[in-house]
Amino acid sequence: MKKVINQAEQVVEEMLQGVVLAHPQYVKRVEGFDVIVRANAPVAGKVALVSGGGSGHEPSHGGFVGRGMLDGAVAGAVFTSPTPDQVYEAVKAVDGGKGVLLVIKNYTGDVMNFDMAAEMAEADNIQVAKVVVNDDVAVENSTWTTGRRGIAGTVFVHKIAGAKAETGASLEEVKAVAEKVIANVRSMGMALSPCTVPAAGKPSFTLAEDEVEIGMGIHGEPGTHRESIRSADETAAHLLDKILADIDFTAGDEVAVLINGLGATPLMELYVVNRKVAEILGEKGIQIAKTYVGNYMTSLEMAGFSISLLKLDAELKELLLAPADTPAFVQF
Amino acid sequence: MKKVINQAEQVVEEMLQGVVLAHPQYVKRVEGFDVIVRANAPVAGKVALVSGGGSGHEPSHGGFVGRGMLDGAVAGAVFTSPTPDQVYEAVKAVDGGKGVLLVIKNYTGDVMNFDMAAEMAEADNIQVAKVVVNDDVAVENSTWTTGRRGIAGTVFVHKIAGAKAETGASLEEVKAVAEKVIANVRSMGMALSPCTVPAAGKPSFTLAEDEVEIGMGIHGEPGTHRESIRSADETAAHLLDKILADIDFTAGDEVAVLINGLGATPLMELYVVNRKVAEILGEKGIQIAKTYVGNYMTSLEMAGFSISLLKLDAELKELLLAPADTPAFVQF
Amino acid sequence: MNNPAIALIGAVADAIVQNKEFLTSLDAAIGDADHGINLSRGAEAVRAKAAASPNADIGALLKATGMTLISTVGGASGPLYGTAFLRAAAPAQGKTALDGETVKLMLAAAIQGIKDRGKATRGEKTMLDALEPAFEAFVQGLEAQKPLVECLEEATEAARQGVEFTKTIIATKGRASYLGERSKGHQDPGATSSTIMLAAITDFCRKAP
Amino acid sequence: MNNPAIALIGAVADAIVQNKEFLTSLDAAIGDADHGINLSRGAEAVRAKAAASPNADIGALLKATGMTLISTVGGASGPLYGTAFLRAAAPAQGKTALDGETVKLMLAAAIQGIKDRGKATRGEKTMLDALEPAFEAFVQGLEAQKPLVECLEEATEAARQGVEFTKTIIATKGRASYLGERSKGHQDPGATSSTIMLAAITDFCRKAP
Ligand SMILES: Nc1ncnc2c1ncn2[C@@H]1O[C@H](COP(=O)(O)OP(=O)(O)O)[C@@H](O)[C@H]1O
Ligand SMILES: Nc1ncnc2c1ncn2[C@@H]1O[C@H](COP(=O)(O)OP(=O)(O)O)[C@@H](O)[C@H]1O
Ligand SMILES: [Mg+2]
Ligand SMILES: [Mg+2]
Ligand SMILES: [Mg+2]
Ligand SMILES: [Mg+2]
Repeated sequence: MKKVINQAEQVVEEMLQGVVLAHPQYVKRVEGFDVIVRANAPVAGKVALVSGGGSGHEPSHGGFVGRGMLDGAVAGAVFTSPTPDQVYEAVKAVDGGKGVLLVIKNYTGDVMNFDMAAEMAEADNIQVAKVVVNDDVAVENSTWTTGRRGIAGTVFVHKIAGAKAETGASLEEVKAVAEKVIANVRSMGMALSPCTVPAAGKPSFTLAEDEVEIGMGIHGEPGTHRESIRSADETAAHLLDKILADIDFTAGDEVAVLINGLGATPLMELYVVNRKVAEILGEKGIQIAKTYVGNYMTSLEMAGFSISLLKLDAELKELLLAPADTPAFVQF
Repeated sequence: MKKVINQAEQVVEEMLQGVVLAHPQYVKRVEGFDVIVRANAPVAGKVALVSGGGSGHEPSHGGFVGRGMLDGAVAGAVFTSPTPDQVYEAVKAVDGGKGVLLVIKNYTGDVMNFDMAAEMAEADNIQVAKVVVNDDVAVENSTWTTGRRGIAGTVFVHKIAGAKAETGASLEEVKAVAEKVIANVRSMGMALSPCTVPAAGKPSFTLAEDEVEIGMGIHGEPGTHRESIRSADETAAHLLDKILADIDFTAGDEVAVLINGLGATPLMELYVVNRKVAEILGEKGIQIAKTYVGNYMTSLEMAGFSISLLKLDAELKELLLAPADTPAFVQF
Repeated sequence: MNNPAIALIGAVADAIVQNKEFLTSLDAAIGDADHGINLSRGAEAVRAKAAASPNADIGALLKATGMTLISTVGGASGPLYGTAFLRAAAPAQGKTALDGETVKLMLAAAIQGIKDRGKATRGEKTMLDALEPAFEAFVQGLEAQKPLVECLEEATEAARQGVEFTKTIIATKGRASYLGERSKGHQDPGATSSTIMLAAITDFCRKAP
Repeated sequence: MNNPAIALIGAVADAIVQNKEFLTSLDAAIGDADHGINLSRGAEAVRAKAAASPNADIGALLKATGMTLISTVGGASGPLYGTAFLRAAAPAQGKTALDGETVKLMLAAAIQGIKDRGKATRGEKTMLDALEPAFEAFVQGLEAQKPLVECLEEATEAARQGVEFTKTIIATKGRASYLGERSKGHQDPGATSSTIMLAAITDFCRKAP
């Protein structure tokens, strides 16, 4: 394992310190907890958004704490859902009296830990609502699974629900728009190389020099299958096909696109992917309202990427294009 | 070589297409050339900034084309300075009548190619000025070398000279502030792993599992020496020492910090580095006015990072904090 | 530190920490490579907590253990094992020694806690595939009036077989469920850690004076 | 395609393309691993350009070659070799065949062009360390009234020795200069490509009818 770290056990703590030192105008620490909240939290008269999950997905989620997105982010151990007490502290720190929306990615651990935190907060008479993001089409949504995973599409939930909260909307309204995003966002990823959890010290899997993992999750979990590496165009088309087959996108629809890097894939390659994605959408007459390309939901130093597509209506579009000002997502 | 590309020869072309498809509100292509300019170029009544260099450093430089930073960016082949005719086209496309500043990184090839382009543009009666960025303290600035390399500190030149140009300043004034940045910015980097130029198909060097390269450049060029990997804190302290020894930073000085990822290093690790950098600067009484952490000047999928420090005066600070709106650098 | 319950907690913690890499490697195959790391973090915290507040009341000790697991382990196993210990605490409330009948109630409560929290049933490739057979074997032993240690030994053996069984099935709960068919052939990390804990308890009781 | 000058350009281009990986690997050691890639891209472009506009005027052909190199190679070697060919074009202006004296003028002009553009002198571990000794050997041969092919052979041999010499010195110009002491022991990619081109020219002339 070759990493720029001190002790593996300290990496989350030291990262959080580094984040707060870098961005004091945006965020502050809830002392004693692995929780980062807006510098001016709690914001009175606004529904607050809290997200989080295991660490290792940076800039998710701490990088999205700021005006127009999250109010708080909870950092678990690397790839491990944070514990309920941590989430509970975040909720307490950001509640401005209008309630708190928890944005949860659909993993058994996250769902259980956030649920327990919600119970704790409700016992304090804090209004809490929850949404569970499950955008990954790689995983079949059949009755025998725990449902789809939540991956990079989560960033659209943060952005849009965050913008809605900024308008002064109620908790129910913010939750409703978050659910609308979840209903309309689909993602799928692939990996070229594994990543190494610092405390584990070695990669969680290996791939041959010509092999890639299709349907890769964001925690080093194996994907749906392995195959020989194909061209960027073929790979992009394959992932996009799966996404387009899952949800009804038709000519004239407007979408937002996110080409998300998993960590080690150069922006150059992400743009090569975007070229093909835009071409295919163009052929189908699907309008692209906005494209994001970059590392938004990573998996440590994994090489690979995911494509997310969000179908927009007038409300989603307006909220997506609204300003945001956070360490990792700034938009005029 | 495992990359998300089609043909190695097409990667720059396809990337540029992907960039323009992703960010039509920011940039457009100069047809027939590997040149990206602002969507509204040329901007009348404003000095224009053109930068560029070999590709593979994304988001440098195309990602910084937009309001408050560059007007045009020229993309050479991967790690290869662009040719004079390409730079010349960029200059012609962005000149709004107030002249064009070329921001060049100090490499023999870049300097020669941009010089030739300047000669071509001057023959067309376009006012051209040039600055050469040489922030890398790893390379001794003795008489027997071509001087220091230009690395991540270049981003500060784009930001600050770009902000100055936006004020309506003259070409001389914009050049002067760019030179002030260059006089006050110092950087140094290190690498944990090599990168692979697509057309070469294999890494340009190898490092043992416990070995790192100190003083690494951004083109896979070897650094000053190799050593056993040390802790993040020791490494950060070592690089920062070199920087602080080179330029006179004293207690009370204000600086901007850039912790720049070379491509494959997770944001988590960059923040761990920032923590130590902020700690050391704090001990020395050096004030941090602004910190940037992320991939600004990369080297394909190389793992590693660089630290840049810019000493600020009132003018530099104001211009640094001024708004910018580009694909990869947005600031309110 | 003469409290045997605390010594038992320590023995279980030791077993988890010793198997940290093994459990993590199992999780690497069909999960996210953190199960051993998560549980070891919890085990260290539980050991420290138990040592700091020696409590003769086994129920109180188990409650503290459950709370500590919930606040230090994270992931799926944190709330599950945490809930299990919290629930097991109730029948042990106020007790300083345990008999077979109480242990049976505790095991039943723990398993029900895991089911309530995780919404899984036996056969979904989770810790339940070790714990439910173990519970059944334990109850059979009790009914046959075997000594407690023997009941525990049979429970552990049943748990081991449960782990073997998890190799033959597809996961339909937890992170491994995303793998579908590919989860076959691998043993479940949580079933394995449950078995390791049971074995440690059994071992401790066997050696107990 | 009966124009021998075009055939010569083709032969030089072939030599470059054949050595693409070799030159790139030399550049990987002390530069940025693109020298062979850069020159091959230029060589292909030059070949296409020459084939498209067969021109009996050697000066015009060399000028087109220089322009093409400048606009396709990039890096340090693009402007340097491009300038060299542009400068070599002048003495060959209007000519359809070359004598030794003209070749001498062309070589001198090319070398001066590289010096003007790159501000390097001999001994700095650049292409000049091959080209200047080559030029001197060529002139000696000419003065000794040796046939052109023999002069070229001696020039190529001197260039080869120049390449060997580059292994013994520290680079003080170009990207390798950042390496300081570490550049020692490696041969300069540009000196090597210059030698490869000279060798190809020599070979071509030796085989020419
Ligand atoms: N719904 C569930 N019910 C019971 N056990 C579960 C459930 N989901 C997961 N598990 C258990 O948790 C184990 C994984 O724990 P761990 O790796 O610590 O959590 P995570 O999956 O969040 O990384 C699995 O091997 C399985 O035994
Ligand atoms: N100032 C200079 N004068 C003469 N030759 C030079 C100079 N700088 C570099 N070179 C030559 O250029 C070669 C490198 O070319 P190339 O790899 O194509 O360019 P780059 O260094 O820009 O990647 C070196 O090996 C050296 O021979
Ligand atoms: Mg986990
Ligand atoms: Mg180069
Ligand atoms: Mg796990
Ligand atoms: Mg080179």
